[in-house]
Order: sequence, then C-alpha cells, then structure tokens
Amino acid sequence: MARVAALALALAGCGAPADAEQPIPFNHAVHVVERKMACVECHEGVLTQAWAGMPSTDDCLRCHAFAFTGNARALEAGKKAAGPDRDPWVRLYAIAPHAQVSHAAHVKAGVVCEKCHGDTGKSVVARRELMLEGEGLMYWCMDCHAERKASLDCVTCHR
Amino acid sequence: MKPPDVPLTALTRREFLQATGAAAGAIGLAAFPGCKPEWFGDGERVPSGPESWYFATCTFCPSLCGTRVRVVNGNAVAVRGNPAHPKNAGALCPRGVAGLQHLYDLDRVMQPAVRRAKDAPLERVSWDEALDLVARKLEELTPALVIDGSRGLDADLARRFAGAVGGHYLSTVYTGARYAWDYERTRYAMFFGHEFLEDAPDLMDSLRAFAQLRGRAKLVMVGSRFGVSAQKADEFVAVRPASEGALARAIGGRMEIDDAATATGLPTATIERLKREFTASAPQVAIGWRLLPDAQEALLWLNQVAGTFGKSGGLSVALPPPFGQWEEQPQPAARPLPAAAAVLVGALRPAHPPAGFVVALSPTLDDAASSANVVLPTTTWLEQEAVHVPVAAGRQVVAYSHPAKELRRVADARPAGQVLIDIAQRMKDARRHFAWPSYHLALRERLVGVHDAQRGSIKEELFTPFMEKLAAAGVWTDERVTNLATYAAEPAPWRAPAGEGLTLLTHATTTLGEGEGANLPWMQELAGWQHHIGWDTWIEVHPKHGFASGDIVEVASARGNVRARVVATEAIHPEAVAMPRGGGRTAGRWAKGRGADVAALLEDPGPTRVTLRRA
Amino acid sequence: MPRWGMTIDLDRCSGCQACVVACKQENNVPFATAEDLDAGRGIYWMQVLARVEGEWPHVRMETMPMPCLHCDDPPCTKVCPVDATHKDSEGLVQQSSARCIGTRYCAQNCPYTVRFFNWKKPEFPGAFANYRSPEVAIRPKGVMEKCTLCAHRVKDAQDRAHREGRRALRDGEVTPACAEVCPGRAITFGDLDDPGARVSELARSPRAFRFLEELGTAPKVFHLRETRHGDG
Amino acid sequence: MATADHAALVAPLTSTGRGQKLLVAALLCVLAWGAYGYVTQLRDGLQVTGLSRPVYWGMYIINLIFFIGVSYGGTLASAVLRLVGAEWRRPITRAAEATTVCALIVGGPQPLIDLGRLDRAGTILLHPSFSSPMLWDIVAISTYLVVSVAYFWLALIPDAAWLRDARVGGRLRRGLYTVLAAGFTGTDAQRRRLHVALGIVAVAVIPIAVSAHTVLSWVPGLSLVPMWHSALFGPYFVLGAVFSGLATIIVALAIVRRAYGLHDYLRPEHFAKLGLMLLALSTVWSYFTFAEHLTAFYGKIPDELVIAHERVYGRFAKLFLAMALACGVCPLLLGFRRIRTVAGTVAVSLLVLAGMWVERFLILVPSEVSPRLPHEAARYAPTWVEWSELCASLAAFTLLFIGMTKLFPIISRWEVDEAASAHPKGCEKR
Repeated sequence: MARVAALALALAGCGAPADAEQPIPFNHAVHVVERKMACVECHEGVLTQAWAGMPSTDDCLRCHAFAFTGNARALEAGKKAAGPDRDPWVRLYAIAPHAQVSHAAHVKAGVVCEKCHGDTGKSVVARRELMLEGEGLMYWCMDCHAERKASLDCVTCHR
Repeated sequence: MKPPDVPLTALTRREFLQATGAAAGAIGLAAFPGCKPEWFGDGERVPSGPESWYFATCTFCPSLCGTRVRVVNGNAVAVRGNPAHPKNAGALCPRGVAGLQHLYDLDRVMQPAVRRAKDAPLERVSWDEALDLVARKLEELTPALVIDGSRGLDADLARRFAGAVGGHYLSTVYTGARYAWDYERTRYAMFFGHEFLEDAPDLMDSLRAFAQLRGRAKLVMVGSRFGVSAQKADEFVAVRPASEGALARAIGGRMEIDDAATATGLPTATIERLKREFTASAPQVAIGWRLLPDAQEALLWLNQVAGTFGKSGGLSVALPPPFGQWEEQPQPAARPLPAAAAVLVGALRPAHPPAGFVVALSPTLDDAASSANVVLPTTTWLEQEAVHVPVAAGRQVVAYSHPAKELRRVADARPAGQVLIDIAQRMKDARRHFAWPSYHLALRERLVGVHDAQRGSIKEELFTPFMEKLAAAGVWTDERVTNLATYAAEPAPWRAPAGEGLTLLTHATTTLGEGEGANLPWMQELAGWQHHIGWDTWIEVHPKHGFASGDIVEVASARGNVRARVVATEAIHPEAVAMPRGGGRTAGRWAKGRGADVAALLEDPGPTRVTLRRA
Repeated sequence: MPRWGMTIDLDRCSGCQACVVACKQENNVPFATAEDLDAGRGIYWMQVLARVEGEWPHVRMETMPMPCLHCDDPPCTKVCPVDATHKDSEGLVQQSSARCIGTRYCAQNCPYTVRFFNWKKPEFPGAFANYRSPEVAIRPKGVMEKCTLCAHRVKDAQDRAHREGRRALRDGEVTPACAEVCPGRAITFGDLDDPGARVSELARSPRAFRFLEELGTAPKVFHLRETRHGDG
Repeated sequence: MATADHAALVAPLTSTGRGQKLLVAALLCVLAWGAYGYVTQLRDGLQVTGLSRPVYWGMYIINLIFFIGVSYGGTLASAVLRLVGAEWRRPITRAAEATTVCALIVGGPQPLIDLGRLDRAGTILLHPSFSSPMLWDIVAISTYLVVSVAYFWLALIPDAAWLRDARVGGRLRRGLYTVLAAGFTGTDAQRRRLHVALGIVAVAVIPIAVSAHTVLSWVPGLSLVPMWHSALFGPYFVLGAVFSGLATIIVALAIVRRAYGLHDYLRPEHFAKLGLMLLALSTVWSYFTFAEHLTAFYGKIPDELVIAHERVYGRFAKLFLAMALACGVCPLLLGFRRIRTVAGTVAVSLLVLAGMWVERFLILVPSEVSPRLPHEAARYAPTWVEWSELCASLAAFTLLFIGMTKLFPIISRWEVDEAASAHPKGCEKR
C-alpha cells in the first residue's frame, strides 16, 4: 500500500518513491558505519554546490577495482542494467520542480545531513526518511529557517 | 511531468489503477474523468550538476566576439561574453547569445548524406562513403568552384582547397580591408547612410563605440531613414536617398556647397556647419556602409583629407598576427571558370545556386545545403576548436577556442577544415597540399608562429605551456600598434544616380543579420521589435504614399519582386523605402517562408529603385 | 539588508536586443512563435519598447528597455488574492509560480504591463530542450511570471559570499543576465541603500527618472534620460 | 387546501409539454457544448481564448458582471417593492427571486472559468489575502447568494406547505416540500413570524446586494487602470445591475406567462408598471454614462482621454452607439402607452439586456487595449470557446429557471391569496 501511495504521489508530480530496488545493491551502513567514510566522498557536490551528486560506477571502481572483485562484478552488472549515459541509481529524494535546495548553503549553515536525510547513512537498503511532501515539507523547511534566522523569502527556495 | 521512478512493470494492474485513481483524486480531477495530470503540471526543472565553461569565438559576423559557454550535464546552457576579450569585453549582441539555438538547431545535419538522383531525397551514408564520392566527383568534374561563407582557419583552408583543385574561390563574407576604428579617442564621427546601431561591418565595435563616445564625441548620422541609430546619434542629418556621396564631397571640399545642397536637399548653412565641425574636430572619422561605390570612394578620400588614417582616434588597417606560415600556398584560379562542380563551405546563401555537382559543408540544412548533392555535416562555432583574428584598434588579437570535453556531441560533424583535409587526402593531386593528418595540426602550425614571436600577453619558452595558457585565457593580444596609412584616390565628380521611383534602402538587423539569425526563433521573434513585428519582413513607407500599416505590398525592382508588410511611418524619407535583410529563406523550419529576401531586389551597383503595389 | 535596484542608461542603450535574448535564455522563457506574437502572447521579462513621434525629418524615437521595475509600493502585490506575489525582504517583487492560481489581477494592476501569463505550456521543441538553464524552474501553464532581477543569481552570490565568510556582497559582484551582456554597459545593478554603490550614484543623477512616477509606485529601476552632445 | 382557482399554478409542476422537453434537450446540448469548450480550455490552457497581454480579462469577467447584474431583479422587485408595500408586486415576487438565485448560481462561478489554474482554486481558502478586492468580492457574492437563497426559501415556505399537503409529485418531491415547508401549517403565529422574518431579510438583502455589486465594481475600480479607477464605478455598477435585473424579470415573467398560461396572474398592467420602472432606470443610467464620459473628455487626462476616445469615436464606436441606443434611447419609447404592452416591454427589455452586456464589455475592454506604455496594438476578439461559455451560461441560467418553475409555483400563491383576502377587489379575476 505504501507503494501505491508513493506511486500516486509520483503520478501527481509530488515526489519520488520512498524506497526502490536499486540496480546495484548498495549498502550505506558498510561504507558509512564500518568504513567511516564521509558522505562527501561519494556525494561530491554537498560542500560547494547546490546539488549533492550521485557517484558514477567509475567512482565506485576507484576503490572496488582492487579490493572487492565480487562487488565490482555487481557494479558492472548494474552499469549494464542502467544503460550508457545514465547513472545507475533510482533517486529517492525529489522536491517539487519549482523549489531548489542548495546542499552547500545548508552544510555551510551547519545543518547536518541527518537533519533531512535521517538514518540513510546507517541503512542497509536506502529509503527516503523524509515523509513530508508538498506544502507540509515547505512548512517543515520554514520552521527550521525561522529558528535559524535564515531567509524566509519565497525566492530563497522557489526560483 | 517527471515520470515516476518506480519500475512500472513490477506493479500489478490493480495497484496501478489504485495509484492512478488516488493521483487523480489528489489533484481534484474527479469531475473530469480521463484528464491526465499534465493538464495541471507544476512546471519543470532541469537537474543541475557539475558545470564547466569553455571559450568559443562567435562567427555569426565579422566582429568575432569572444564568448564563454556554460556546460551542465553535457549540455550547453548559456553563452556569455568573455570579459577578458578585447573585442567585446564580456558583452554580446543578441545573435551571440542565441548561438545556443544554432548549436541545438532542429535542422542540424546529423551525418553525411547523399542525393543519388536529381530529385531524390537525401540518403544517410557513412563519412567514408561520402568523402570517397566527393573526392572522385571533384577529380572527374573539374574545375570546381569553392564558395566560402566561413571565417578564420576554415576560410584559409577553403581557399587553399580551391587552389589545390585548380578551381576558383569566392568568399561570401566581407573580405574587404578591415579598418580598425580607434573609437575610444575619436571626437567627431559621421555615419553616412550607416545604421551603425543595427547594421555595421563590425557591429560590436559600433555598439560599444556609441556607448563610450556618448557625451565625449559628437556622433552625426547622415541618412534617409530615422531608425534607432538616427535617434541615438547627437545629430541626424536627413538627406535625399543616395545623395550621401554629395555631402561627403562637399565636406571634403570636392563639391560646391550649393550643388551639394541641391543634391541632398539640405540648407547650405547646414552643410557649411557640418564641414566646419568635421574639419575642426580632430580626431574625426567618417564611416559609411551600404553606400553606392562612388559614395564609399568619396568617404575614403574624405578620411584621407582629414588625416584620420593611421592616427590615434582614427582608422587603421590591422596587421595580420605572427601566424606560422603553411608551406607553399596554391593559388586559386583568378577568374571564375565555367565550373562543373561546386563546394560550398559554411553557412551561406549564394544568390544563384551553382549548377552541376554541389557539395555542401554545413552544420545545418540551410538554403544552400538542402539542394546540394552531398551534404557533409560540419561543426558550429560552439563545437569547434578554432583560431580567429578579431580586428581591434591598436591591438593584435588571436582568439583560440576549444570546446569542453563535457559538451555532448549533437551530430556526427567535423570542422569544415577537417572535412576539406579529408577530401583532399583522397584526391591524387590535391593531396600534397593537405599533408596534415588533422585539422588540429594545421591549426597548431599557425599557433606555433605566435609562440615563436615571443611577444604579447602570453610568452612561454615551450609550446605546450604556451598552448595551455592560451586555452585558459582564450585570447592572445599584443599591444604593439602598427597602423598603416592608406591611400585613396580623389573621387570623380558627383553625378546624381540614375533611375526613378522610390529608392530601396536595406539594412541588416542586430537579430537576423544577413540571415545568420533566420533559423533561430529568438532572432525571428525580435526582428522587428521597434514595429512589434516578428517572423516577417516589413517595408517602411512614408504615409504620403497612401499605404497603411499592416497592408501587404508587392515591392518590384528591375531585378525581381517580393512581398512585405507595410509600416507606414514618418521616420523615412518620402522618396525612400527601407527593408531589413536576412528574410525569405527557402530552408530551415523556422526560417523557411518567413518574410522576404530583399537580395532578390538589389541591383548592382545601385541605387535600387522600386515600385509598390497593394498585393 | 540590501535594497536591490537598477539603472538603465538610455544614452548607452542601442536597442540591440541582447538583454532581451540573454534574459529569455537565463530564465527559461520560451521563444514566441509567430502565432504567439500575433495574439500578443510573447513573454519578455525584459523588453525594449519603442515609440516614434513627429514628422519627417523632425522625428523622435523613444526606446525604453523595460524589465519589471520592482516598485517600492507595488500595485500588483496587494491585489493578489493568494499572496502569490509579494515584495521580499530585499525589495524585489517576486512571483511564486507554485502559489499562483492565475486570476491575472496583478497583471491588470501593473501600469507598466510587465507581468506575463502562461497562456500555454512553455515549449522547448526537440533539441532546444538541451539549452534550458538548471538555475530557474520552468513555469507551468496557467500562472503568471515576471522579471525577478535575476534573484537566483543574487541568492547564489550570497550563498557563495557566505561560504567565504562575508556577510554582504560587494558592489558589482552580482549582475543580472541583461546587464551582463549589454554591449553599451547601459544597465547597472546594485544596492540602492548603499550610498557608495554605482547604482545609487546613478540613481541620484539629475538624468535619472522613473516611468509613470506620478502613480506613486516608486519603481526601483531608474532610467537615465538621453542627452545630446553639448548639453550642459 | 388547493383550490380550483390555482390549477394553472400547479399544472407546470405536474406535467411537461413536448415543446418544453425539446427546449430542455436543446439547452442541455448547449450546456454540453460549453462543457466541451471548457475541457478544451483546461487541456490547452487559456490560449484557446482571445485573451492576451494586456487584455487579461475578457468574456468570463464580463459574464460575471453581467450575471451578477441580472441577479438584481429579485432584490429590487421583491424586497424593495415588498418593503414599500406595493401591492401589484405580489404575482411577480417568486419569479423575480428565482432569477436572482439562478443568476447567482450561474454568475458566481464565472471567475473559476477564467482561472488559469482551476486545480489550485482551493488556495484561496488556504491562503487568503484580504488585501485583495477579489477576496472581498468572493465574500460579498457568497453572502449575497446565501441571503438570496434564504429569502427565496422564506417566501416559499407557505407554498411548500401547500404543495406538501396537496401531495404534489412523487416521493422525492414531497420529501423536498416537507423539508422546505419546515413544519409550516399556516397558524397565525407562524404567519406572523414569517412576516417578521421576511421583513428582516428583505431589509438585509438590499444592502447586501448593493455591497455585492459595489465590491464587484471595486475589483476593476480599485486598480490603477485608467477609466476603471473611478469612484463612480460602485453606483454605476449597482444601477446597471438593477437595470438589467429588471429587464430580466420582465422577460422571465413574459415567458412563464405565455408558457404556463398565467395571463390571469400576470396582467398587462404589471408589465406596464415594470416598463415604467425600466424607463426611469434608463434615464439614470444615461445620466451616469454621460457623467463618466464628460469627466474623461473635459478633464483630458491623457490616459483616460485615449480610452474614452476609443470607446466613443474609435474602434468601439459602433458598439458604443449600439449600447447607447439599446440602453439609453429605446427604453424612452416606453413613455408611450402604446409601446408599454407586454410585447413592447419585452422587446425593450431584451434590447436592454443585450445593451447591458455590451456595456460591461465597453467598461472592461477599451481600458485594457490601451496600456499606458507603447505595447503592440492590442485587440480582443472572443474565440469560439468564450462564446460557447457565454451560450452555456445563458443555457444554464434558463435551465435552472425552468427547473425552478417545475419545482415551485412561479407565482407566489400565498401572497396572491393574502392580497385577495385582504382586498378582495384587488385580486379578482376578469
């Protein structure tokens, strides 16, 4: 039923699915908890750009080519499944097209990743933590902006 | 609307129907069964991602402005001026910005195509097949005519190609003397028949000069049409059409003022004052454009009398940069020969399409390419490694551009120069003149000379770091000024131009240009902004002729006739009509059939007289 | 808090349309087809208006580059029934395409006619979709849109300055797309409340005037009157 | 309780003629066509209309003003005449009140047709901005609708009770009458209370109606648009509304009179009286129109002069002339007794209705096509979609009114009876 709701929201243009079978069975917990990797190591835009960025399979292979051949094969399979020119991930986070959130600005302001992305880093299968959609999400954002004395002008996010 | 990211195949039909129903309900569409949510979309956003910038030289006009192109996710998403470029210092004209619509033109030639029979459709073939065919045909059908609309290195290679195949070379872009106007120091500028803010041999110079000279120099516009240039000039001198030559002679002291007054319709006092002002305000320049040859002569001479050539604040002829010379330049045939084949290079529109076997090297399926026997896709200026030589007063400039590797290819296209090399290398005789394995190396040989000169803004001992710095800056300049004095002969006495009827004045617009902008929708919609006209050709007519704005008239000259939409306005001399250039293309989905091509009316040398008839 | 404003020097404007095209490109405004133009439905956040007066040869032509003038007392914002348009904390009159319901009342009450309605879904046919800018959302059909004075550039620049540890932007650090490409450098953008800013200097010049000032809308976009050689 | 005397009033409720069925079918077709046009508009956007920049409002807003104007008939004829105790009003009140309710139901939602984003209409309730006259307008018109319905219902109670008791119609209808009758049995106490309530609502409905149209006039009137920005707009709109409302009543009465054979109730002198009122209102309307244009022409404020000139001498001159003839000159003919017949008043009323629609057009459009800054030559020609919506609105109004006549006696029986018992002569039949 959750899937039905998610698809309904997706069809209504409201957002992405809460979770999905990824072409590559990526395990956040192994990387973040066990290996102590920082988010920015794969999501390279978070410190300097509006976008966070998703790693390409080539990025993965920078480490995996040596160590974990089994996983490297999974990567290759995932890459093939995704097809050329497409990054092999199903996006879980999407906001309305008229809104834009700058990762860099939030990180600079001291908002930790977990504030919006919850325990994704500890998850085995990534799922969206933020269940708010549309205006509900907007008021959640605005509460935080008001608390931190960040700009409440519409154009801050809607541009 | 963004498609859902959930794999739909994994859903049961029941789930899907539930979801669709819920979605429809959520949007409140229950009252309209069958409505798709697209009806009420929330807009779209292109995802952002890593961005990169690269330099490109705009070749839409002879100004050759330096641009910076922004690439996000493999797509070019903005064209801006290069602030470090001496030509445009970060500014751009509308055509440069619209380069994006040229790059992503819906009529791009995607791969080589061949027309097997006369009226057969174009058929896609491989590069090898097309090049072999062209090389074989050009060897069979000699001599060949090379008609060239390209600039820079491509043009050099086209000329060389014409020589190598023993053909005649004809350039359709302006190749006359390139006067550099040292406008920053000018005190008095007279523009003769020259819509200097719309139509200029060097539009960027003109636009920037006007803004910088405002209040510091006096700008005088002499003409028979009151356009935006006339308004923005400090003084507008309304003369009878085609009489600019008389005024130029009178100011230069080559014609009695009373005679000039009769010819131009100006009071003698005005001519006397203009003469006084012009002579007394050194440094001064007199610039003409779209004039009769005799007026152009008179202007050259006027500048010479005033001593503007080679002087600070005046006009000079640019020296070529210290390019490395290619060995042994084969010379094209001096006179046009009866050609059996033609090679068309770059975006151009020959007035008379050549007969015989025609090869078009073109980025888009424009007028010339769409009727050719073979079409070879070339890159646009946004995708091509190129070297250009913009003319700037007091400087030598070499602009180098190289597209970012992130830019996704739009078509299986090659630089025109590369295509010419590829063809020549498949020909027995021409091969020896095109010994470079690639266009890149031909270009490199040129730049080696600039490196070897060891002067200007980039000096490096080794060539590789020199190239790196050049690529990072986009431009090499040298302050070394080499002004050349020029000599103009005394003009013949003024003779009133023959013919009767209304004199047709034509001018390019900042948008359509000579037709470069015709297949760019942004340019079409803004073509007649001052009259709220777009996507059409208009004719400015004085109201006394009895036509009302919006009427469609047939404009006939001795050479042909076209249709145009009337703009009845007081802003035109009653003895003249004015029409914009660049309309009436025969190919291109945005250009085809939009407006009329005034080139079909123009007489050589002119003036062109026309009659109007309500259509 | 800055109070953004703009000056447009008519003495330096040649009506070349570069600003118009740069604006369309920067802000993902679709081109107007011949049919759109014919119906009067082109969208131009920046446009150059023209008017010709007089009789040959004593003709006068006015050319007026006209973005949204970002009034200090905007008549458009107060009539919106859902607060989709408002003056923000930095003085810019903004339009939220997500909130707008399409009554077009704001457009009626704008004496400068610089508010635009999406009569249809914006179209970027074929490969033209490639050149759409990621910075600005493409508006859906049925809502109003208008010049934002490139607020997205301002916000990006402020974010950047913040990352560099600066609280305010330097004068000239951010330019709207129209100003960036202008060959005559006719357009100046900046903080009107900063007395040293170039824009406030120009706005104080005796040549500065504001269109339809008598309506009391107090635009923050000033135009600078044309002069002639030898004038004062 | 039903008497043979009022058989003509019950007949339409129980039987429907062939012609009427055909008419309803035709009207439903028009309505369906309008729905098709509207769905087209939802799919393709407002590009299917003739609207543009700067003509942002057109047909739909004209229809809004027109139908809200038409709704004034009920208020005027019923409430005002009831308050001043005009006895001849009695047979016409029910029809008048019915037109009010129908016109408001059709007119009120017109802005929804005009809305760019119907899916977001709820935003007005979620994020209302009370600085917008449009919101005042929504409040005013919905209040007006509620009060009008209440007023219609109050005046209906005794008749509903009568129909309930006479067991007219099937189960559903009888249930409806029972609910509407609200337990009314005709006791003196109930009658007294009904009269008090009617008195209160009649007093209340007049200022509410005036405010509704005044506030509606403020939507354009409070803007900066030349010739809209006028203090005259409130009274001018109200007067125009009363004028067109009265014309509507005349036409509606004539139709029910003929269709249902109510010649005994609606006699020529009713039409003559209404005709005289129309004549009086016409002169006031002419006075307002004159005043409005004199101000523009004499004051010569350029922005306004351009528009006034366009209206009177320019592109809209023909429409202006037609409007002046229809609304200002033709009603004067009603000064002649020979014209003041049923046919004559109906003809003049139809002209007035058409003229008043044109007046709304001339109030809105010329100001829009003449923006202050030099834009492209603006023009406005409604497209087939817009005309379809006008036709569908008219059809919807007619259908609603027919529905009313099929559900309720279109002559207020109890009021007529009340008069007959109080002044036996005043209501006797020929």
